[in-house]
Amino acid sequence: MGKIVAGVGSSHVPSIGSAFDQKAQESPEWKPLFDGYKPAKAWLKEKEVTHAIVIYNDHGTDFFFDKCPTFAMGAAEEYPIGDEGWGIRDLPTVKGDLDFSWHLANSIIGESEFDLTICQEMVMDHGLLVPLPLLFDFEPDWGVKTVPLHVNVLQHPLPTPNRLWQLGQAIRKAVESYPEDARVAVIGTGGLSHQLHGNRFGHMNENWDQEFLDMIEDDPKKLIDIPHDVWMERGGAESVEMIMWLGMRGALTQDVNKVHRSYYMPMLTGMGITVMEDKVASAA
Amino acid sequence: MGKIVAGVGSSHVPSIGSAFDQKAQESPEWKPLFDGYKPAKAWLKEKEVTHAIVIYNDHGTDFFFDKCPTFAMGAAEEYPIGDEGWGIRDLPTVKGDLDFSWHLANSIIGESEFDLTICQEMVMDHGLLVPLPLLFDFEPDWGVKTVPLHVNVLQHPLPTPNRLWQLGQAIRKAVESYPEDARVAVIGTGGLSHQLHGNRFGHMNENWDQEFLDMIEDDPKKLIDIPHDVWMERGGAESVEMIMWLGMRGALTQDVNKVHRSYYMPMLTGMGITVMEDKVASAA
Amino acid sequence: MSKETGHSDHIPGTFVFTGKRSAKGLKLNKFAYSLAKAENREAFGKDPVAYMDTFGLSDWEKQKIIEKDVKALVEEGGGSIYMLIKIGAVTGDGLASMGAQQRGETLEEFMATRNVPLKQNT
Amino acid sequence: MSKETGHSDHIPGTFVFTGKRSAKGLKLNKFAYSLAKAENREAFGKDPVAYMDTFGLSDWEKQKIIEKDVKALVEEGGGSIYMLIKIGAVTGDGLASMGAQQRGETLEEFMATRNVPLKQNT
Ligand SMILES: [Fe+3]
Ligand SMILES: [Fe+3]
Repeated sequence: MGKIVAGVGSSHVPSIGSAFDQKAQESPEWKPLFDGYKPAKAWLKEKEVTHAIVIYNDHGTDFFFDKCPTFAMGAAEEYPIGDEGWGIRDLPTVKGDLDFSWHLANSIIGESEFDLTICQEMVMDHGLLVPLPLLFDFEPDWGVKTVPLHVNVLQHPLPTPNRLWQLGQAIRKAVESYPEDARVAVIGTGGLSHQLHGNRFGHMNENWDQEFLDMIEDDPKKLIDIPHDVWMERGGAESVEMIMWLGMRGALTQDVNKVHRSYYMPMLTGMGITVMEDKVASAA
Repeated sequence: MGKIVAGVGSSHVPSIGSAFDQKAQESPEWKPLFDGYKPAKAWLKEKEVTHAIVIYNDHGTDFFFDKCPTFAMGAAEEYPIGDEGWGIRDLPTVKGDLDFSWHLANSIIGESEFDLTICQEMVMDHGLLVPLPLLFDFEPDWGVKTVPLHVNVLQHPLPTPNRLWQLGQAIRKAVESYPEDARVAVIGTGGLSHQLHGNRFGHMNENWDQEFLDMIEDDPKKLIDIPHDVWMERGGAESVEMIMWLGMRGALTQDVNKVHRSYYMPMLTGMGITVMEDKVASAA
Repeated sequence: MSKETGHSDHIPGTFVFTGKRSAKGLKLNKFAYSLAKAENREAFGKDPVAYMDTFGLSDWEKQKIIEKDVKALVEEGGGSIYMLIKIGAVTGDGLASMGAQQRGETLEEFMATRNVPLKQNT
Repeated sequence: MSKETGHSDHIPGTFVFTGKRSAKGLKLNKFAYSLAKAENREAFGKDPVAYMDTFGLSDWEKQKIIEKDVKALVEEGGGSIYMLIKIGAVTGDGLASMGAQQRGETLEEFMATRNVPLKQNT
C-alpha cells in the first residue's frame, strides 16, 4: 500500500549545486546551508522512504516556451541529467518507477481531473537536482525512486496557489490507492525570496520567508488565497515559484509533526528547508 | 466583446481531406458527405463568425508520446500545415490571433484552473485541417482566425468526459470576458464510430452515432457520465475521441437552436456534422 | 484489471493504448512517428534495417515491421495504430490493408464487408 | 492592466514574464535556450553573429546581446532571465554581473550590498 510519510520543502538555488560539486560544504560561506540538510537526510533515511514525488520547475533545460505545460509529470524508468549551459553534473541518472508513475497518472488525470502532460522522456534540471542529493543517498546509485513533477512558474499565466494545493490532495489520493508498498516523500522546491531581473534584481525578504515557513507548517491554507502579484511583491518576482511548496503541503495531513527547519540568506536568495511528518504516517 | 455564436461538431476523418484534395466532392461515394457541409458553411458565413476555437486531437503530427499533454492550446500568429507522412496539403497556413489566445490562456488557466500546455509553436493535423476548409473560406486566405486546442485521446489515461464539459464552460467564460469584438464558433471534432486496431477493426455503430447526435443536441449532460470504456465498446476504441464534442457543447447554452445536421457512414467511420446556434447569440 | 496494462481489456478484439503499452512500444512508435518527415521516409525506403537500427528496434520489432504484421505490433509490441499507419506511407499499405491483416482477412474480403468501399483508404 | 502585456506591471523594477512578452521575445529566448547544448555554445563562441543569424534575430537584438545589455533585453526585448543567463555560459558573465547591469551598478557595487558575497554567482 502507498503511504505518504513525509513532506519536504526546499530551495533549489543553482549555486547550491555548484558549491556541492566543488565540495564547498565546509567552507564558512556554505556550511550554514549544508548543515541544514544533514538532519533532513538522516531522518528521511530513518523513515525508509522509497519514493520521492518532486514538485519542481524546469528552467529551460528540457522545456522551452514553444510548448509550455502547466504541469508535466514523468513516467519513465530513468531521467537523464540535463545540461543547463555549464555541462552535465556528475550525478547518476535519476531512477524512476514506471508502474508507480502510471498509477499516479491514472488517478490524477482519470479521477482527480488534472490535465497533466505525461513525459516518458524528461531531462532533469537544477529544480530537482539541487535538493535530491542533499536529501537522499546517490552513491553509487540513488537510494530513492523519483517521480518528477514540473510546474510552469516561468511564463504567465501560472497555475494558481489553490490549484497547487488541490494537486497535492490529488497526489495524496493517488498514493493512497497504490496497491504496492511505497513509502513516499512529497517534496516541494523553489524559492525562497529572490528576484533575478529588472532593477529590483537582488530583492530578498527574510521576514516574509520566515512568515512563509511558519505558515507552510502551521496554517498552509492561508497561503492559498494570496495572488501571484502579492508573492512577487513580497518575495521578488522569481519567488512566485514558492507556490510549488503548496503542492507538497496539500498532500499532507492538516496537522503535521515538525521534524526540522533551517534558513540561510547569503547573497541572492533566501534558502529554506522544512521537513514535516505526516500525522497518519506517524500514527501508524 | 467576445460572444459565442455557434457550436459545431464534426468528424475529422483523414480520407475526407484526401477526397477534398482530389476534388472528389461530386463523386457518388463522396457527394453525400460534402453536401452535408454546404449548409453549415453558408450559415457560419451569414453569422459573420470571426474566430474558431477548434477542439481536436493531433495524431502524431506535432506531438509524440515522449511528452503527451492532456490539453494543449495554441498561442501563435500562424500555425503551419503538418506533414503526417503523405506530404503537406495545399492549404494556407492557419491564421491565429495572439491577443485572443493569450486572453483565453489567462482566463482558462488563471481563473478556471485548467492545466493547459500553451503552444507558441504548433503544427496542424487532420484533426483540425479536415473540418476547417469545409466550414470556412480559405482561398486566397482563411476567413477566420483559429485557436487550436488539442486533446489527448490517444494515450490513456484520457481526460474524462466531464473534464471536457467543464473545459467548454471555461471557454465560454473566457470568450465572454474578452474585451474586443469576437464572434466565436466553438468546434468539437472527431468520430463518430470507428475502430482502427485489433480484430475489431472496422467496427461501426450507426444506432449509437444517431443517438449521440440526438443527445449532443438535446441532452448533452447525459453524455458526461459515460465512462471511456462504454464509448469504446459502443462506437469502437478510436471513437472515444467523440468526448471532444463535449468541449464544444459545454461552451453553449443548455438549449440551442438546431441549425443543421447530417450523417454518412461509408467505409470505416460514421461521419457526422451538427451545427447549433447559441441561445444567447440568437436572442441578441 | 490487468496488472500489465493497468486497464481492463474487456472489449474483445480491442487493445486499449494504455501507458504501459505506450512504454513498451516507445521505440517502435518513435520510429513510426519519425516517418512524418520526408527525409526519414526516404532513408527508411532506401535501407529499412539500417534506418530501424537508428531507433534501437529489437529483432522481433524489425521482423514484424518487415512482415507487415500490424496485428503483432499492436497486440504484443505496444504499437499505436496512429503511428504504425505512417509506415504505410513508405510501404504503400493503406489503413484498410492494415485492418484486414489485423482481422485475419484479405483486403478483398474486408472491403466486401463495407457499405461504400472508398478509394481513399485511410 | 497594461494592454500590451495583459498583466499589471505595478511592482517597480519588475517586468512580469507574461505571454505577450514571451511572444515578443520568442526568437531571442530560443537563441539563448539553444546554448544549453555544448555544440551550440561552441558555434556561438566561434562566430556570434553568424550563430545569432540562424535564429533570425533582429539587429537590435544582436546589438544588445553583444553589448551585454540584459536590462534592455528584459525590459524591451521580451527576454526571460532564465534563458538569457545561458548566454553567460559562453561570455563568462555570471548572474550577479547581469544583475548589476540591470540595476545600473558595477559588479563591485552590487556585491557590496550582499550579506555573504558567494563565489558561485549563479
Ligand atoms: Fe527555480
Ligand atoms: Fe481522430
